[in-house]
Amino acid sequence: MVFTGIEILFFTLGVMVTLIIISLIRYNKKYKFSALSWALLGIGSFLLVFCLAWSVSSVLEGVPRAASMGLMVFGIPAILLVLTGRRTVLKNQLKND
Amino acid sequence: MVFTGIEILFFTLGVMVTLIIISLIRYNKKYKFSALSWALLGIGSFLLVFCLAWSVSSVLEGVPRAASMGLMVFGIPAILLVLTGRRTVLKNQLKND
Amino acid sequence: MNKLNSKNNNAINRRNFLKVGVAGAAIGAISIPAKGREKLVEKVNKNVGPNLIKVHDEFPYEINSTFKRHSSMDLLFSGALFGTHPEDTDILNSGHRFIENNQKHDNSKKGWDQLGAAINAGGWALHHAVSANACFSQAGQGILKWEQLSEAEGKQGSHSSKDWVSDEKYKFRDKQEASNAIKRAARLFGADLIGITKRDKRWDYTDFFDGNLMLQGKRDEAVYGWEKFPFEPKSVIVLAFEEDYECIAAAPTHLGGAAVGEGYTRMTKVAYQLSVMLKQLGYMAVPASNDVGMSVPYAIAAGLGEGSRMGTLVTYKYGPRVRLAKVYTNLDFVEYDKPIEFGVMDFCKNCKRCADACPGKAISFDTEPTFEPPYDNAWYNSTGIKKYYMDARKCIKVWGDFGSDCGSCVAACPYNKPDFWHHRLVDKITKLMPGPVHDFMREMDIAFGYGDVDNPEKVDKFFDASNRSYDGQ
Amino acid sequence: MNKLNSKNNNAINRRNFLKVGVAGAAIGAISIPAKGREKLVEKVNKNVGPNLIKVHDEFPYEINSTFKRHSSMDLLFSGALFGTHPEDTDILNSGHRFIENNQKHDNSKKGWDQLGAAINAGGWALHHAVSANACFSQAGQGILKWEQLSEAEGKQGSHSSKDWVSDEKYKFRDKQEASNAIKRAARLFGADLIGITKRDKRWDYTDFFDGNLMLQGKRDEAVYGWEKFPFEPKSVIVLAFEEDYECIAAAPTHLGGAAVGEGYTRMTKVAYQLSVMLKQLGYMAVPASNDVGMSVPYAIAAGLGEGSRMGTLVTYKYGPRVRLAKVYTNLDFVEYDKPIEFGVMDFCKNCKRCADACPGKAISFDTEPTFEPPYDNAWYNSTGIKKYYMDARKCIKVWGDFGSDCGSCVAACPYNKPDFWHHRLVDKITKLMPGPVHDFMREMDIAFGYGDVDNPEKVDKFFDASNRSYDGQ
Repeated sequence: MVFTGIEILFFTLGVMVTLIIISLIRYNKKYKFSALSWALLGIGSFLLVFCLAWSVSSVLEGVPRAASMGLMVFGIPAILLVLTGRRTVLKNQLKND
Repeated sequence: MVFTGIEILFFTLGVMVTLIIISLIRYNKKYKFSALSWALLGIGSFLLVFCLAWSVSSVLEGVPRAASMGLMVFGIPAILLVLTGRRTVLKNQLKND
Repeated sequence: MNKLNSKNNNAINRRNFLKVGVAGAAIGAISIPAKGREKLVEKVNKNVGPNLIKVHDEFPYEINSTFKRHSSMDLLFSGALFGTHPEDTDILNSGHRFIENNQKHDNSKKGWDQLGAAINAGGWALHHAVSANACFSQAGQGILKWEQLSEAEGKQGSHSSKDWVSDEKYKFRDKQEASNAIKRAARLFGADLIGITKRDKRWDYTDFFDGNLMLQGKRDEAVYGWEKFPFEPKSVIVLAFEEDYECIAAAPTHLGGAAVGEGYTRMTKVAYQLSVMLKQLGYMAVPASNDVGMSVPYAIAAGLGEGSRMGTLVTYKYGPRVRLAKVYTNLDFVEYDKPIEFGVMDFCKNCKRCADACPGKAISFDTEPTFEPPYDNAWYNSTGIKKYYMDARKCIKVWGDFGSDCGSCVAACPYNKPDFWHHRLVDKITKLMPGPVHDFMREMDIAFGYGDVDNPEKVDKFFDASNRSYDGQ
Repeated sequence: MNKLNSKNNNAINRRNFLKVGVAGAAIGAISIPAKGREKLVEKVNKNVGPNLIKVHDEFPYEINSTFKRHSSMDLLFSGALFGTHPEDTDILNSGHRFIENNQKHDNSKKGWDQLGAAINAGGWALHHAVSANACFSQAGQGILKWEQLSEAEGKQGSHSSKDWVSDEKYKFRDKQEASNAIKRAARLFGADLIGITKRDKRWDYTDFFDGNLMLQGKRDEAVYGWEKFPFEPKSVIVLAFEEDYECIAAAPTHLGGAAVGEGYTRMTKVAYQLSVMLKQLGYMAVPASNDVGMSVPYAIAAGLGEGSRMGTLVTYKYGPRVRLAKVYTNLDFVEYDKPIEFGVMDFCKNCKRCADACPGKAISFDTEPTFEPPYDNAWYNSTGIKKYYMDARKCIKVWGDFGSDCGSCVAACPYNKPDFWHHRLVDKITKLMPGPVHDFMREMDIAFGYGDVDNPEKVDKFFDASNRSYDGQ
């Protein structure tokens, strides 16, 4: 193999972080996030990326339990935060309409 | 240090690649690249990223000469390709106007 | 013997901490490989990174008036294997059972079978061949000999290993160069961590004994003091050797023992090689394994790590998964290292995973460290240092049952992790958090599946070839 | 002795090659850590990755009818140090000058000063202490002894190192398990690469000699044959040990010699440990360094790498920067490895950097390998194998001048790189490209600053502590 697992992981993380930041900026233009939305979506996205990073690293070090726990502990709150964030955005949107 | 040099490098590469691809897509929408422009800009961008990756890696392994040679050997053609690509795009644009 | 007196250059500052990553990334993003950039990264790391690490000028643990230097006669192994405390039949029995059971294996139990025992024997083989009882703290064993031949004597014999003291003394340009050269050589020979500290009589044994004479009952002839030591030591080079993660994870089994044995083999190997290097530079040197002095306080003094509940050294990079060796020398023109603190003893207060994991319940559950062992007849403990006292009597009993080194405490310790970014991150966060959070982190560590002991799956994992390359592809 | 007969499962296919990266990334991007995913990555790698690597069923180099097995008497060191070819005063002189100059240093020359010499001595110290002349291909030295004690004999003595053959033979479930266990143990003991191959008499020396008797002129008494070997070997476990990159980069100096010495020390250490493990499993085992048989063909047969212009093994991961040891055993219930080819011998045709770098001009500049050495009186070469023949006479002359191992060829080789992704990538690309491109790549390697020898800056780089951590932080 030319690239190690860790190298591929960090490259992927770079791609993800960039895409997430660009999406957030773009949707903010369209929907004008409130401070709450920013907080929820920002923390949620960060957790999502962290969850991926943690779980893949745990697989690479060969501790599958740490990987699945990582998915639960970081992934579930991440998804909840992002979904709640999304709802605050849409609610705000409805109000504005 | 929490993150090693290689980890930071590959994360940065991920960010760069994403930004470059998004920019290319966006400018293509605006300027409608010819096949030649695509080739020049695509190869140029790839070389640019490769140049960064190579040179930082050479610094990390402690061979500064390989780093500066990398800048010359990959960086100069990369910049030339991108600039030429840019010119073909603008020329094309002029013609279309 | 004074209270700790440490230069507190420890500004716990989360913003600073985050800066490391950001600065590193920003610098990484600049592609020009000028030397200035390297220096910059280095500078940022020096100024920001170690803020999480407290540097002490003096030995960092309190020592009170009850402190007494320890004798070789009062070491656990001395009692268990050489009968220096013949009244303590408890410990003698454990020692005998250890020797007996060490010859056995049980093919019905993973990791305790003939294969595990064979790997265990392989791990120890070189140590036993060249320094036999050094592991039991016997001084001057095999190639760990005290002899300091002169150049003339050395060249007369067929000492192709150049184990003599050169007439010409090499002059280092400055102390830093001397330390760098010694450390780089030790790294080449296979030491994973290296620190250098002043010789400190507090950590040296008051006297030594000849195990064979002791076993023959010639107690008076057996004991000897520092007058036999060939020179006045000025510095002690402390070496730490990483033990195999997967072996230790399989503790307690013969595989855990194999990692320990391999550690002892390396200790002997590298300490000997480094002593030859120093002798060839014209300085006297005595390589030491568990003998001559206590390795843990020396390692703490040399900046290799902190003490811990289980009594072992906990290093920054490998946690407690290390073994220690020393080289005593009369070279004193070296830059000494300083003790460091990065949160271990603090974390130990709440964690207690080693104490939970110990099959012999030998490790204290007390929250705070003490100056005295909290149990009786503990002649094998050096007292008067504020630390957690482990009951070696219970520990050796388990070794007797197993016929192998146990290592469960090391396997259970949350500081024992492979070298991955997420563990490095958690270690940093640990240091930043107050006590109650440590409780939570301990529970998370368990929930995430780290540090469970006596788990036969870990034996399979050790042998599993699927994520390993033996031909380098 | 037949022509190479290789299963060509080598479809050089760039698209496939790129797939590895893409598949890896795609799989990496899926975060669920199910076991199936690991297996998938493994499968993708197995099916796609090694397409750049040709696997042979037989020994991959042509052997013609002039091939003859080699005798220990006809090894360069035997002539240079023990006078097995007393008529060859050239080589005897070089040997004597080597021994003489090995005691010297020159404080005016970086890397050749007392510090370098001391580190060199440290590197070799353990090898010399426990296996003295094994580096000069003397068999049965010190702990590399041929003795196979029975369990009863072993337990009678004070053989705490368990260096006896167990009465109980451990039964492995299958051959793959046996190979995995042996390789994992060897890795634990410190071998970097491990391959297992059938014992092949072609690579074993026809006879051996006792160096001391030879030096006393008792030629007839000194020589002995395989009748003294304690068992009929069935398998040979080949071990490769990485040498320190920065030491070798500083070649030729005492630091280069130190890396070699450290390599020999590890060879002895690990081969001995592995032999004890095999004995404890109930099998006979003899650990060997340069002795008993030729290491390079055995390593090629065991799939550890290819031959090269300079005559050393070139491995996939470390290039030529390795040393080799062997363990002979009568265990044959193991999965054997197969020879691999990844483009080295092909690249060697054009590269010739080792030949350029050699201070003694001992390395051939011929484009194609030959069956015979292209120079006279080369009793030290085994002939009849299609390879590049190095003129050991010129090589040892340089060693005599230096009083140390040279290593310039290894330092100059483009396959000698630290383990970074861009070198791994270049290696892959090298294999994909035809000859003329290799010329260009060689020039680029020079232009990029790799592999220059006799450069005092590399000595500073070795000692430079600024990018190194000795305390694990």
